[in-house]
Amino acid sequence: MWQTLVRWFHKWTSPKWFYTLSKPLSFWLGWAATLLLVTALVWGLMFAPIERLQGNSYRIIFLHVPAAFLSQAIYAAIAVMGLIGLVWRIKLSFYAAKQCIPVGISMAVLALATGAIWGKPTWGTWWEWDARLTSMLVLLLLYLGLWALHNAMERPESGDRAAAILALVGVVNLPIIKFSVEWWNTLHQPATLKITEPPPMHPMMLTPLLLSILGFFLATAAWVLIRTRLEILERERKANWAREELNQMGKVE
Amino acid sequence: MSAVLTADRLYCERDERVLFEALSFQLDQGDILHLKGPNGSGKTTLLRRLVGLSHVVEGEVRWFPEDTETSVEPNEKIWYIAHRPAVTLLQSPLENLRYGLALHGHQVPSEHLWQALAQVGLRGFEDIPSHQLSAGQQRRVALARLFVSVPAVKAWVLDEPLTALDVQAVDLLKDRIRAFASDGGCVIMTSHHGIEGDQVRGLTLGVPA
Amino acid sequence: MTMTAILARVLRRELQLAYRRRADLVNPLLFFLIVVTLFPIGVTPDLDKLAEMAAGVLWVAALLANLLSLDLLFRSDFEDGSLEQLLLASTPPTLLVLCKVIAHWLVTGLPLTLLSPVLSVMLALPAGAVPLLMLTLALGTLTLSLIGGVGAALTVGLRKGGLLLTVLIMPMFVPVIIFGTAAVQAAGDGLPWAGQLALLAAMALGALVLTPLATVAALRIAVGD
Amino acid sequence: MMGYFDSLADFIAMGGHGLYVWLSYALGAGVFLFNLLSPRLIRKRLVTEHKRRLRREQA
Repeated sequence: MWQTLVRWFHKWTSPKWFYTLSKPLSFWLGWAATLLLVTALVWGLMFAPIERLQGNSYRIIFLHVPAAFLSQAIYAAIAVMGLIGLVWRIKLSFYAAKQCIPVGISMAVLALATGAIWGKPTWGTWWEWDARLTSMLVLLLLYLGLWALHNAMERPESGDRAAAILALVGVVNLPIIKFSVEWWNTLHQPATLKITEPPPMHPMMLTPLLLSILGFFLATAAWVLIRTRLEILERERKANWAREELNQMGKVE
Repeated sequence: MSAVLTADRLYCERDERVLFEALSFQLDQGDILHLKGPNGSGKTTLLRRLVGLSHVVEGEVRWFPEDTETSVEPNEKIWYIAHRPAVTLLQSPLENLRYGLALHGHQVPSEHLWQALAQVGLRGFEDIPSHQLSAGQQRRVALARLFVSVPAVKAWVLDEPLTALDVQAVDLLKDRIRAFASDGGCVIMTSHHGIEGDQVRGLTLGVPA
Repeated sequence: MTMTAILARVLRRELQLAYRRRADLVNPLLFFLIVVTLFPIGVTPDLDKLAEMAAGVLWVAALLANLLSLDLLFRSDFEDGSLEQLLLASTPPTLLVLCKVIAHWLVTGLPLTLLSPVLSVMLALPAGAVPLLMLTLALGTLTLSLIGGVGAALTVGLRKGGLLLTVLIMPMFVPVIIFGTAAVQAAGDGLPWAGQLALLAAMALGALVLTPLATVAALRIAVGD
Repeated sequence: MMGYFDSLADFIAMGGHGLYVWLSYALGAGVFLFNLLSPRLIRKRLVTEHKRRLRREQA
């Protein structure tokens, strides 16, 4: 039993196997995500009741909260995968970590932008130094640093390891940053209206929100799988199977 | 004579080119391994893998395999003199030498240091800033470490130690290397010069397959 | 040689080198002075308003000055090959690196701290806050040097590492700057500041323990290429 | 027919908050589009690079 499990794990960490096995997985994940997101967003936009204090602008929540949640989760995932890569020298883990970065950046940008847009009708200004927005901004900067470091390194293998170390330092720092920014925020503006903490949510609002979070999560998984597959092809391009795959892809186009 | 180093199935590729593969060898006390090969054949990379600096080489390296107590790269027993000589230009040869030894935990009486510097031909240059020295003299500052006798050190890994030296200095260093090996040390070196002696074994990289 | 003796030797070498490069060391101090001078010119010469910003301005300027000097932390050792020898030493490299970072603090963070009272007068910081400004700057710049050391190690092999270093490390300085300025401001307003100071000290301690590991790992990457 | 809203116009207007809501959703669509399209671009680049390498090998 244990043996089979270990063998199964090793298969998955081999780039070739991952490449083959992840293909149907990303396909189904993608469709499940689409289904969930269409349901969640149509529900959220059209069928969820209006929020008493913020009016219809609260409907931004169905994008804002999932994006914010995912951007933090992806950063944590990058750090974990970096650690796995550094400790067990699993290349695949580095590949996936690298390809998580652009997806994470897109989520952080979405969270920041929707937060700012939501701020306009709620606070009357596009930008408020609100604790959540500020720490999201810092998170975006951390992401951009990771990406810049990857691009600056000449050898991709060094980029992998360097970015893993940076992500680990960042992930240790992230709670401290969040705590400090929250503390700073309460010090400076005690009475802002918190945007993402409405009073206990109506089930008609909560359900689409949860569905949307799940949808974002599955979509992210699908995107990361697809991108990781391409990263594998690029890095393993000298292996025969990857050459063959690239040949095939060239013929199709 | 006990084994100092075993290298097992080393493999290295760079820029889509295999530099060496399935490279295995064992070195014992008293051996001198002379690594040969054209520029870019991976000699420096191999040395750096042996001392544990490079991670572009796959395969297994074990130092002192019979000694169960030592770690993977027992730094206290190995001296590595790289192509970049690790000579800090703002420090005098004496300060450089003392610092290099201190990093390995050795404190050597000053007169030994002066002696070693004199042996490599730096008499009179001991306490001027190293940036006033010529390139050859700077290399000698790095090599002076080899002329300080420290019994704890069992292996030397030398990257092109003979370049930029004059004929006299080359002979002196060759003698020193042979003497170290005869005392039970082990030397791995790259060099475009040859080194002669019964203990010398050659290994050529980059031979077209 | 005992461990302490080795570490003392390394520290001594670093300070000696810093002394011989003393012209480089003046630059961060000059930078600090200039940034602080530019603020009243750019914002307002009104002393009441300046007093309100003083803590923040001094902290941001000190942070930037510190960042400016970080790029040099490992660069010359990397270029002449000393860094390889450091990683191959039989003394744990984490301790050696810690010595280097502490030396860096002694020649940048500490002088910045000592210079800060003069500049705080120019910005009309309440006199009562000055001792705390110095204390927090001393602790804060140490943390900055420790965290910045990781960044310096990550970028040491790159030709244009300086700017990248700033991008990588700046976000991590956020907590230090928040609690540093808050403590000074609180002291200026006559409010309790012990909590902020304790947090700063905790961060310095945490960085002291954790960052050398990351720094050495990063240096191994730079050297291993 | 329009769920919570009375008419399509109501739905678009979002009680005066239409600009903000639709701007957000447009951005959301943009982010999804980016994530869907950028792998295509990477794929295209990989294939081009591969073909170039093949040409070089044959030369």
